[in-house]
Amino acid sequence: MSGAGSPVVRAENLRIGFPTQNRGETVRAVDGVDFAIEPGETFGVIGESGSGKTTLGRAVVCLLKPSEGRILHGGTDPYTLSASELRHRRRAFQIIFQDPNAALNPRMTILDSIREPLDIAAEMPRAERDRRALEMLDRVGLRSDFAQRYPHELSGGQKQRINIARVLTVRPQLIVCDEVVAALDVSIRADILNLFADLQREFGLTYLFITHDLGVVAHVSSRIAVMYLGRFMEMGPAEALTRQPLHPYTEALLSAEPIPLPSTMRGARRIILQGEIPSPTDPPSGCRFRTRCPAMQGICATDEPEWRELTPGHFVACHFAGSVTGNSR
Amino acid sequence: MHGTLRMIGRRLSQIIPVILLATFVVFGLLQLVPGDIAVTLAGDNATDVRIAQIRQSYGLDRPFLVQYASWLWNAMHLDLSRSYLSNEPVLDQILHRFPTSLLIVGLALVVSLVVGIPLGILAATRPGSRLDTAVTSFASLGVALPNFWLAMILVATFALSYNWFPATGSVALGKDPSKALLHAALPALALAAGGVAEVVRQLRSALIEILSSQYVRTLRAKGLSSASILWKHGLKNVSVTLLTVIGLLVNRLLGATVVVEAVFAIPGMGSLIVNAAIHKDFPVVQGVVLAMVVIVICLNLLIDVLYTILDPRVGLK
Amino acid sequence: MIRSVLRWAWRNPAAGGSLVFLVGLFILAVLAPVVAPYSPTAQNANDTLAEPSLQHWIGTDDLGRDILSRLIHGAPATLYASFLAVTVACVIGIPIGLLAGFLGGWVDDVISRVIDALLSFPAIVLAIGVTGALGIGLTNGMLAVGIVFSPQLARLVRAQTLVVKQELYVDAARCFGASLGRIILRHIMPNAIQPVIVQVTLLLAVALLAEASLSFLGLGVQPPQPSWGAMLARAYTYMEIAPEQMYAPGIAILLTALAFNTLGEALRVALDPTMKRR
Amino acid sequence: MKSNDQKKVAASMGNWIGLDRRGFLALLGGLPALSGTLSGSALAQGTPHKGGILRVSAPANPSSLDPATGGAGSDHVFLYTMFDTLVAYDYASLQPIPGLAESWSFPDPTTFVLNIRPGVLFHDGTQCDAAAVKFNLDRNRSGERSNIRPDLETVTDVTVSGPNQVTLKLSQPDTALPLILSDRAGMMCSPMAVQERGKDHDRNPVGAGPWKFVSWANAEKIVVTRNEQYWRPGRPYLDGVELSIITEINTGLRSVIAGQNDFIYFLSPQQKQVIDRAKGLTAVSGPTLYCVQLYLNWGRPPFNDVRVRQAMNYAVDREEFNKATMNGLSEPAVLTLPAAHWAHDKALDNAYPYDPDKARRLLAEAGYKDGIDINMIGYTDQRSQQRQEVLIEQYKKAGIRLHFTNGSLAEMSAAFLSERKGDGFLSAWTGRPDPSLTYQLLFGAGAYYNPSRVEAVPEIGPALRATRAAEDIESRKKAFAVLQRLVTDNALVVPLLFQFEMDAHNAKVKGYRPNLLGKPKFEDVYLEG
Repeated sequence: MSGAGSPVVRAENLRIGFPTQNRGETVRAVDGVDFAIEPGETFGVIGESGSGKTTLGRAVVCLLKPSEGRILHGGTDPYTLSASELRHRRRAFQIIFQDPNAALNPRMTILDSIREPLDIAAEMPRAERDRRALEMLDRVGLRSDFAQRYPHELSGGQKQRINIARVLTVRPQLIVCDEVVAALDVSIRADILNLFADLQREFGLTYLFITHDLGVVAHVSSRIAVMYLGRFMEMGPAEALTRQPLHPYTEALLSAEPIPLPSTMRGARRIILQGEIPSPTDPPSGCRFRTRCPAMQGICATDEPEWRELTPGHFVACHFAGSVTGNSR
Repeated sequence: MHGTLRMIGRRLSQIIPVILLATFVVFGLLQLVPGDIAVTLAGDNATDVRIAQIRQSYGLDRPFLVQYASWLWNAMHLDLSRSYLSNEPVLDQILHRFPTSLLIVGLALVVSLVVGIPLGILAATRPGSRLDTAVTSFASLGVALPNFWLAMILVATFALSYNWFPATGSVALGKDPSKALLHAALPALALAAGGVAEVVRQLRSALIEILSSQYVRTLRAKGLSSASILWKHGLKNVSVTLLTVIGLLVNRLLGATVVVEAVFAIPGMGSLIVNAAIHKDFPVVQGVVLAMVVIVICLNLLIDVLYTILDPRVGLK
Repeated sequence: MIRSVLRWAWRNPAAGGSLVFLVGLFILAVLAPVVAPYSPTAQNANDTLAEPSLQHWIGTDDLGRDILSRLIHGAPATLYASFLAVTVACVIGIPIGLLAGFLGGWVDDVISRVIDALLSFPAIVLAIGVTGALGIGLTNGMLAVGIVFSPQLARLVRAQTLVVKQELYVDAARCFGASLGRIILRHIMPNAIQPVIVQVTLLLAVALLAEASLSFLGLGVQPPQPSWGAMLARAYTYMEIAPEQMYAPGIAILLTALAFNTLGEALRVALDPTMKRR
Repeated sequence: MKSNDQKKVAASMGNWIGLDRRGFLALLGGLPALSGTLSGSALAQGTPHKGGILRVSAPANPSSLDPATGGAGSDHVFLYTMFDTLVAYDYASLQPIPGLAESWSFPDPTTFVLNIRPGVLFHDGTQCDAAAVKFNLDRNRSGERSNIRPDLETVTDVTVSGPNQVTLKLSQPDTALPLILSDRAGMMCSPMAVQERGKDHDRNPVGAGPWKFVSWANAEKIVVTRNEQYWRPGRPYLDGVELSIITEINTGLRSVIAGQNDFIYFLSPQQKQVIDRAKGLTAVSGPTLYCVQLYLNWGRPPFNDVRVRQAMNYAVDREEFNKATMNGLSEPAVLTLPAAHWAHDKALDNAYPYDPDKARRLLAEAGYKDGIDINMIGYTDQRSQQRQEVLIEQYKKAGIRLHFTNGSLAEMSAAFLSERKGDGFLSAWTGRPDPSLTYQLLFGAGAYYNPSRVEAVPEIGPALRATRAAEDIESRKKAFAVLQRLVTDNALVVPLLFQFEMDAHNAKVKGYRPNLLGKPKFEDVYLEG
């Protein structure tokens, strides 16, 4: 692990399961993940839909309780806190959702929505709260006459700005950005991403950036983790991971990337992933990527690959990491 | 199919607590009703001593939970005990009375569907037309119509003025089918007005939603005629709605018969339970509630099974 | 606000008409002692079951009382009955539905089973039982009807709550540290309540008919208070001699129920965003 | 206006008094004068003949078809078809006449001897002899399930004193017994059937009456068929009777109008208009013992003050009440016995003329200057509610404000009579064959229908006993006059009216006569066409 000081968030052997209607079966959405996010960095998580990345994000902000392992907020397990203390402490860990519309209560005005975190904190007089809320509205680039409007009168991009403004009012230590631009028009994605970058600089924010879009994650992240079926396949500095992927899955993602990447980031050949992502209720034995891996060998079905640190800060879970990808390039 | 069986199993396991709860709630409610059946049983010769005696001989002086437990114990052995009021086995009474009510409810249901479905389809295929307006207005009227008032008007008109139908009573279907239907006709009609309205409203809105969906618009663009779209796609999809409506309707009709039976003096289960409830004839009230709950639950189960057959996705949820 | 209601009413003549009718009925109910030509209990044994005349516009009843005056004086009882029943249903049903839907787990299981049990037998039977327990009378009868309606509302609110509690804005509020009470009051209630409002309007009509049914069975309004249901019940006993006695109260019930229903349906359309888009 | 009303009351009273009973009945029933004996009914139109089934609309499901275990006054119509009584009664005056007992006598004041008619058979073929009568009387007075033990309270011992004679030992003189034996207590069941069937005899009874039990579909229909071995020659005329239970009387009448039934009883006098309007229906009516009245609880305020009770009697306009609730077709009541009854004392007929001013004065004297609020108990059915509406309006004029709490019959009877709720009770008294029972049950100390359970005045007790000690009718009449004076002067009850029996039948039905008990018997009925 690189970086100094205590991490903002640390996950230890994090597992989250959901019971299904079918007796006793469990969807293991997150199935043993370890990582730590250092202050000021942007930690990207990439994966296909169904990989468990959204579950991971929700667990980080305590919307889901780990079934095993734990999440540490600045060294403390929030689930050991009392209910009221948890309500107080969790404000430092915020999330912005994929659907900017669904994240806003349609029956509250924009001002009410932005002010809500401050209302809940109830630490300052109403006039001050209003002032702060309007200030944030201005900071995310919206005119103050939006304040009295309702969400349905706004565009998707505007609504996402509102969501950003809202979480900023509580000055969080960490913001989980769950596919924050996926629902927006391509034309304004860059604006929003730039806003995130500006705000990070201005407020010293830490991001957990979740996306299925390698273009986005590569653009903003300092470190990237690649998730597949509830597990990390690879984790490392953004540049190293995109330039020299160690895991065939990462390589496949990179090669399938439709958005033009710098030529240095592009693989020599396109790897097309075969088939669908398997059911998380019953993941394949051994390496869980083996069913779709172009380089599958016998050992992959029997032994689970170890989580290895191949180069400093660059982790991978593949029996043939370094050899397979190295050869293929 | 596996899912369907599992769903049936799950529903069956839910039946027991529902039955226990329903009978317990009713039993508890009746406990709160002041007065008791001993006074009725003592009749004109009532004395305080006699009333106390009767209370004791019927076990009415036992604690409430003991009375319920003993009823439950007997019921589990298929013994619904006897009516306090008439000393007749409750099971006999139920078996005797239910067919009468079910005939009326069944007839009302058939009329509701036979009249309601075509009207609903006609209205849905021409939304906004004069026909649609007429049908929907009629439906609104039907829902707002007090069915016992309609029953009164029907009696005054067709039984008393014209003598086309009998004004009161019932005949067992097995005894004389044509007479039985003649007796059931007016009560069923009084009930069916609301039923037709309900079917029309639900069917129309469900059909309009389906017919205006993207999918159907595509079919229409491909040149399929409205009629064939309706038959092949609309109605199949709408059958789920119809099932829901039938479930709701049966429950509502069973309730509405209580008042309509009063208007026509029909010895059905509605008059049975009202009379028993007023006199605190526990065994009868409990027996009828049990029978009604079982009927409603079985119906719901049947409907759920049909849902999964019509739309397998429902079962997986 | 008022202007938008007026505009809406203008565009929906049926709903507008219903609104006007109901507002008129309210005014009539409030002003009953002033408006009614006679006392509703003034009897005249020499002028019973009379046909409409200049003195008695819609005739007199079995005790020679002016039917029009009784209809007018019956309006407050009828409206009071409907609103009381629905208020009771709301007060009981909405919190229970919210709780079951929001808390889930065993609380939801227990509440849902109870709701199933209560809904699996005819409402009127339950109402008769509850009326018996509370004592016969209009207020008790309508309390009973309200109690009987409450599981319907609870079920609806529960279903709505289940949907709304999945909404992201609820998750967001939780992240801000909102308390359970705040989440339910600020986020779930306002967003779950819309179909409930519609249902409540429709329930007003059902309550009206339930009042009439209970009074018809003698379990509702007690003498000498007039109510439409009780008038109908009395008319029933004079059906052969004076069938016209049952028209006026029946039509009054029908029109009022129709107005509540029409309004409810119009509200459903007005409040449902998917219908608005269409 | 007021004096006019009073005149009307007086005139109508005069009518009641002016007619003798037979003429009165004839007038109402449209029947020729009746001899009142068993051979009776030598009717003008046609001759009675056998055959046919009478379809009757009955207003209530019987509580039981065993005379000893049932309790409802409405059971008798069913019971009469299957059970004969030891003593019968004269339809018009309710005086006792021979039944299953050919004759009876009181050899001394506490001994009562009954001579049983020889050769009578129960429906199951067993003998209705002295032993069977003893079995029945013992069962009725001490059987565990007997509901009529109070009726035979004074009987201490029953012995078979001959093959067709039983002797009853009494604890005190009781000349009410013959008429008591014309009621449930005198209905003879087959001892064999009772013993064999136990509780099931309630639903499957065996008697010695004109018809045999066939079936009872609960709250729906009771069917009886001819008893071929019936002891009275030539009777019954009808092959059978089918009694359909239709609890709503309007609906029941509708069934007769529509031709589903031939005969209906227990109608309301108001329905006369309906009957008259219907084609081919005949209305039959006559006075009955059924008295609509206000029960008063004199055990506590306000009704422990005789002036308040008298005010209640003065403030009600009985003529108007009769007109409003009965279409004027009933008999306004001041006493608890109708004018046609043998024990009715005419001297009291004008005891309480309508006088709201006097009522006000009496109330003021009793300390209620601003009027008085009275909590009443009542029933929920439409007819009761109509009565309540009329009474509320009438009493309002004398400053008496009635507030009703209503419920079902069982619930409200218990509330007023057992739980002592409410000050007064709008209900009715269904009457008893012997008037001493009526007065005993309503006004006696500890009586169930007397919610205070105490005597209002100490003279009541001796007066009650005197009515059962006197032997011949004339001396009993005198004893009843004393008792009636006590009840009336002390205003222990507010009698309102005697309901007329109102029956209707179609043209096929012949030979039906009402009786003063108001509980139809079909023994003389035959069908034509």
